[in-house]
Amino acid sequence: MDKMPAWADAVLVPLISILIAAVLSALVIAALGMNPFEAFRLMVEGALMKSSGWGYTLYYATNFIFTGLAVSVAFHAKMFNIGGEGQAQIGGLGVALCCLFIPWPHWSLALIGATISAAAFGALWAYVPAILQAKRGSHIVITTIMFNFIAAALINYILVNILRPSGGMEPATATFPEAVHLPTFQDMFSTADNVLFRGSPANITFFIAILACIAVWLLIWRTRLGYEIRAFGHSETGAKYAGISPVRITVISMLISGALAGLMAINATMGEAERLVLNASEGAGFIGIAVALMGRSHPLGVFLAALLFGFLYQGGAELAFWANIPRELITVIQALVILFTGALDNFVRWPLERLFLATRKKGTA
Amino acid sequence: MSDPSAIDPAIELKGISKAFGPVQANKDISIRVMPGTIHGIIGENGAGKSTLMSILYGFYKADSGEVWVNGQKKDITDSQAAISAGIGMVFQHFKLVQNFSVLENVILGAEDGAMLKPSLNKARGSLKHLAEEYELQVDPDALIENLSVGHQQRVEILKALYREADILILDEPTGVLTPAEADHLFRILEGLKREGKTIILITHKLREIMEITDTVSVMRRGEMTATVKTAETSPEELAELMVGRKVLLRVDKKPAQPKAPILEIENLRHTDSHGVERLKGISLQVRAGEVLGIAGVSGNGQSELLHVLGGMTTATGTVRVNGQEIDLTGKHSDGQSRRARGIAHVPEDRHHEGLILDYTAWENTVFGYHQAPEIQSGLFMDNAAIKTEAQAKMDRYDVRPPDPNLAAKNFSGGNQQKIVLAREIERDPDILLIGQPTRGVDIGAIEFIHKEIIRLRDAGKAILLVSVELDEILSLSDRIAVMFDGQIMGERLPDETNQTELGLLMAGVTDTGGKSAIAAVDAQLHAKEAREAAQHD
Amino acid sequence: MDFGTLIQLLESTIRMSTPLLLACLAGLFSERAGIFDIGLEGKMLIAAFFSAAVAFSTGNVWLGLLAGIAASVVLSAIHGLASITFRGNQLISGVALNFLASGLTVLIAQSWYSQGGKTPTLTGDARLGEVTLPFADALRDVPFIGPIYADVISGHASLVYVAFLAVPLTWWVLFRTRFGLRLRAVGESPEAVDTAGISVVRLRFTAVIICGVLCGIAGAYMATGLQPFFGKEMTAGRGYIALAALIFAKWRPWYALMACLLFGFLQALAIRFQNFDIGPFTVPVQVMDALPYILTVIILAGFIGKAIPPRAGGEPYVKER
Amino acid sequence: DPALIYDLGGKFDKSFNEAAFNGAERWVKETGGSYRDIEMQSEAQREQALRRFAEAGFNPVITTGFSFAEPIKNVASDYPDTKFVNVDGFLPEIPENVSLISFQEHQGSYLVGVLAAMASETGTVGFVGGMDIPLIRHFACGYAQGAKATNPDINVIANMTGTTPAAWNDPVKGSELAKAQIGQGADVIYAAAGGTGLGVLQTAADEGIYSIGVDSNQNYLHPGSVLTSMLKRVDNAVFEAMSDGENLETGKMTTLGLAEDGVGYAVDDNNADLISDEMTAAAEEAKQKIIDGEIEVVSYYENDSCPALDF
Ligand SMILES: Nc1ncnc2c1ncn2[C@@H]1O[C@H](COP(=O)(O)OP(=O)(O)OP(=O)(O)O)[C@@H](O)[C@H]1O
Ligand SMILES: Nc1ncnc2c1ncn2[C@@H]1O[C@H](COP(=O)(O)OP(=O)(O)OP(=O)(O)O)[C@@H](O)[C@H]1O
Ligand SMILES: [Mg+2]
Ligand SMILES: [Mg+2]
Repeated sequence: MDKMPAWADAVLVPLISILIAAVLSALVIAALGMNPFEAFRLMVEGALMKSSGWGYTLYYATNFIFTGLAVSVAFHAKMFNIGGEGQAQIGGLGVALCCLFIPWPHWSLALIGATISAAAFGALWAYVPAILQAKRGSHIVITTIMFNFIAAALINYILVNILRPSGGMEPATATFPEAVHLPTFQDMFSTADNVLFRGSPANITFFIAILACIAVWLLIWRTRLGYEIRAFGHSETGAKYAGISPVRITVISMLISGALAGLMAINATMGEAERLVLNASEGAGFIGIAVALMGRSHPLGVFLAALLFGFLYQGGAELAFWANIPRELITVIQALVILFTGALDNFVRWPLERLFLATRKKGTA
Repeated sequence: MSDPSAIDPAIELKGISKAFGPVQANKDISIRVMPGTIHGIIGENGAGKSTLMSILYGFYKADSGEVWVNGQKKDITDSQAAISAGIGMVFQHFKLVQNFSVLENVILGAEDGAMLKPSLNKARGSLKHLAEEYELQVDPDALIENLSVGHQQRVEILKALYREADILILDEPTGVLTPAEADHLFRILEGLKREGKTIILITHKLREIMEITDTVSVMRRGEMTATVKTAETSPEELAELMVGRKVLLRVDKKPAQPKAPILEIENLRHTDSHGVERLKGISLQVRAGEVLGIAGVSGNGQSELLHVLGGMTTATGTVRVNGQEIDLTGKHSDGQSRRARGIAHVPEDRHHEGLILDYTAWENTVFGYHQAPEIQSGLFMDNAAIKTEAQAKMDRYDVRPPDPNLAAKNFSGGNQQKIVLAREIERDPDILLIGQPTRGVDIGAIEFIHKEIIRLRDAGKAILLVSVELDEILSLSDRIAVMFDGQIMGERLPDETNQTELGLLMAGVTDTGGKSAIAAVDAQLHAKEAREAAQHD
Repeated sequence: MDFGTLIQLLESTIRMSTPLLLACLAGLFSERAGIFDIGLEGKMLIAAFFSAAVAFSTGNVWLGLLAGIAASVVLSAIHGLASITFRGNQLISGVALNFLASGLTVLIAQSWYSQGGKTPTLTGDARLGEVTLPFADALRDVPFIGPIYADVISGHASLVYVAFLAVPLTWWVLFRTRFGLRLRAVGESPEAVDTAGISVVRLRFTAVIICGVLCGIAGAYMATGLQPFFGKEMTAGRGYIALAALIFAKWRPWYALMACLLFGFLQALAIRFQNFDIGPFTVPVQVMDALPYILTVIILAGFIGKAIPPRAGGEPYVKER
Repeated sequence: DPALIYDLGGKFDKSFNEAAFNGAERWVKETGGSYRDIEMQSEAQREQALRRFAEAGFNPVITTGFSFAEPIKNVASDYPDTKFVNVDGFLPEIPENVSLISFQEHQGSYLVGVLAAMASETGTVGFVGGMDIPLIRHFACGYAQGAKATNPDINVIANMTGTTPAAWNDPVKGSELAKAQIGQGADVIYAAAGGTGLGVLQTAADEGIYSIGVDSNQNYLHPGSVLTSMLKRVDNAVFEAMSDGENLETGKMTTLGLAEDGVGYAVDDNNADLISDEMTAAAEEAKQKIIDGEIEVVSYYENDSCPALDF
């Protein structure tokens, strides 16, 4: 039935799409009076040619993996969770409370505690929209958008009025105690005479993110629950026929989604900032949408798309360091990548399909 | 072409080919349809009938070939071109806007001018006219979603007639109709034919072909294998042309050996989300080793009955399975609990209920049973085992193509139905609920499905069969209960009743108590009323 | 609350509602035709920039408006290309276009004006003036009705009236014209439209372009009417609120008016009553700030019930796979 | 060469980042030197930027915004030869190669509060902040103290724009807030809200009342309507740090208040007519008294509350 080999669809199409996005980006860069090749070299060198560059790329990727997985799981149940942003911020609150008020003896225990706490807080923030959708039919897209705003207000209130150390200038919690410091890649992979990942924020959370990918993959494609989530996502009446409760699946998949978004805070809040700041999610919730869509809601796809966006973030930063470009250029490049790999993929796929079909016809004739 | 007759064919297709990617749906097809005739097209599921007609209607574009209409070559690039060539089509899956009124659907694309008002007024007038002329009554202001399928189909026909079609294509028009509705449709088609219109009719039902068509073409695997005059052929010959082997057209079964009642239903009541009571105190028994057929015009509560028994919705009353009461409202009133109690359910709507169309065939073979312990390994589902089992089931049920990794949506209707049946029957249930088992399914598959149902019966299972096909009810059931307006109007034995009497009961005419002692004349009279009553459902 | 405050509140409501309303109606056209659009924000933003930029350089706000509309329509066309022609994912396309607008506006503004993503301030004819309705001044002193007419209804920028007139117009187009019938049909059942001999692609493109025009007006109103300049990210999430309003309104024009007025009113209310005291408590500003969103959720959960989108929405029309 | 790192608000935030940029540009103009700068896009980039510039040999590395204090603390010891400067930040212990510069914004705000109270005819003055964060309360608090010291009966309305970063870039909402305050009688409004403040100033100009700009001199934006601007001379601080170059004194915290001309109010051709001699006299007197310690302007940070305003 296939019109072209699976590998071409999985590899060739995104590659060509990225290439087109890159060419257009190059035009924009050239229009700004810069040499695009030089810019590209800076990005690749800064993001991929040094361990510290990887340290940043993977740090960002970790955030996007979590939010991307969050959006994916909800997608499988045919819900559009735009609330990753708010869920991640509330997850950050969970991390902060857990790290500040429990005297952890060791980071490993703290990590477990914070993981549970972040997931629970994120899930909680998804629970209300979920239950309203399930029981009242309130459209999840609106309620999650609204909950992003409400989360921002809540965190703002808590940071300004409650958790801010007295006299502190910043709307942020106190720095977490040393005991909950998570090992960074530098801590983990450097030797005495060879410092790797110097100063970069990638930390052990990256492995949690990979575990999360595997867990989500197992959940969605290997468990009964995943089977039910996907079935519900494809057909609500079908789910009912099979004895799958729509309320239960709606709520559970949103809880999982919210928990995954909340987990992002382990990386950003516990791993990097080591305190809770305002707007700790920094738009990763929204990037997660693009990541999930580009990754076709498959954990492997999400992982790769998150890497791509990690690269764009870090490469963009490098570009900004050495080329003096406005940061909005990075936004434009991201936009082009999302557009071509995510929305205009058939622009590439169709001609390719025709090509393959033509060669196959020739082959059989 | 060496046809000496002076008149040009209404439709002549020459060498039509069409491929969907690697699938060759139509291969070099040529066909001539003479004006003022009814021309039947038959063929197995997936033979390419719908594709060919869609090309004629400009919905798909042929890869090669020519279309001639009334002796002139036409370039049918889109449906607009087909419409102006005087072609109208009633698709198998209606192309209606569900939340539009009948009137709006009729004028869509055939408006006069930019304002709606005048078009609507004009259409209201001509609709009235058409309705009188062809017995096509529908309420012009009703919303499509509130109409029965039969009425929706009338709207489709009206759409074509409103566009002054001379050539009308109907793709499986009777698949979803009740016998009364089907009869009515054929009267309409006869009427249209008398008016000089040309009709192309796709159907799986040989009885219909024999009854109404003048000529018939047979398709197999994308090719046109034969075109014959209906008067010069027989159902058996057609079936063989179609499937490529001899087909048994009648169900071959031994008398039932019913044992103890397995399913006992008492005073079952169900009220839907709009507050309408759809089941008004149903009481029934199904015994081991028998098929209880439920006849009825669709919309009289049969679907709700299946839904309640299958655990898709709640109800009040008592239902006992093997003597034990089951939960009708509480936590254990869902489909999974029903399956645990040995109730299998082949739903009426395979697209929306019985299958997840986007799931692969193997995933669908455990749909509803996915919680079963024997297909788990630890925390996970044992996909390898499920796949192996699926392959075996597909081979046993002759599902084509026998590829468990193919998505369900890529199978034809008959094969989809086989997947559902395989799943439900192979679980070895005590009770099988089965709704519209052969809707839209080709003859070869029907034969198979009927055999399976009887095999299950003979294995001592209780079978509750809901079908709008009286033929099917009569040939499969050991007992027949007739539903009307949420109630059981009466029970009959198939040998002691006939279509007329059943039709009477289906129309809500009170149980006369007699076996089949109604005078023939009387029955005829009532049957006519029954049909009319059915039309108002 | 005294009468004067109420008048101000209502006046403010109208101003805050207008961009929402235009964007909401824009979304309505697009989504009624089956094309989901979360790119309302980006279209408003790019329109805001180009309207301000062109109004500044030509000194004519109407040319600015046209430029804003043109820019917004270009994004619409890209959205159409991606989601209609190439049957791409409509959500991704919308997200991408939001990013694109957000980045491009500042990049261009910076390279043209070097004011950090801001355009110069518009003056005189480059700025959208206020319209005083007939007799507004004469009637002002009539009790009750006077202030309502003179202050709440009169005295807004012309595009405000355009927005409010767009509501009945949208209703009329949608429910009284052939185009509207087809538009609604294509969002419900594109195959019905196709088999009726109407081009799905053309119809959907038209809808998407109308969406672009309305978003263009919304953006232009923000950058030439509400403010006489463009500032980076100045739409500040209004496109998403408009989307919420659209769902809230169940994709109907009059309901859209109500939803946008409600959102506008809640925002105006929150602005006017920050930090207000109830007995011993001071309600923190954050609560007031979040109030419109909290109330939206409550209303949605309590009164609106299930909103059913156009049936074919979000899915590209594919007949041959 | 020196390097300059702007906080998340971005180079052109119409606030202190922009002031820093202006200072750097002035330095370039006057000395012909060159510098490199970067805008932060995320929290994680702070440390990265510090390290990259230090590694590349830039010196001093100047940062704006209190959020850089922590990262500087973390990296400073790794680059002993690099001098780090942070504007607005606070550290309990200051590493040897770090210089912190803080501004007494409350003092400057006090003075514009004095001017506002005198210019007001209605007895009501307004304040529009961006996001509700302590820094902005700090501004508001000084302002309210100045206004109330001048006119004890004065009514100070303080509003914040929002709770998301969009609060800094929403001139439309700034404009509505201004209108609301005008509706409540305000005839002078002080805006400390980045891009949102532009909407406040615009509306004040349109409605014929006074506004007060912030951080850099915004008087030119609407001559005759912007009463004055509360100056926070980040530009000077950056200019000087760049001029000192490698000779920059470090290991200490510099506090720039009225005495050091670190903060103040702007008078130029655009607003000369608006500030009467009487007002100048009052402001100058207050300034002197603050410098002399006769007036103590309470900082919001001191005990997280404001004597003159409810938050
Ligand atoms: N839109 C389509 N895209 C791809 N393949 C298609 C499409 N429509 C039909 N096909 C394929 O073309 C072949 C012919 O299908 P068609 O619908 O014409 O069969 P049919 O004779 O009408 O079957 P049925 O009796 O089930 O209605 C099938 O193999 C089918 O899978
Ligand atoms: N868009 C499509 N893509 C792929 N296959 C298709 C498509 N449309 C139809 N088919 C295939 O064409 C064949 C016939 O399709 P059709 O729509 O006539 O349904 P059907 O098989 O008759 O089912 P039913 O009668 O239950 O509605 C099936 O194999 C179906 O899977
Ligand atoms: Mg067919
Ligand atoms: Mg069929």
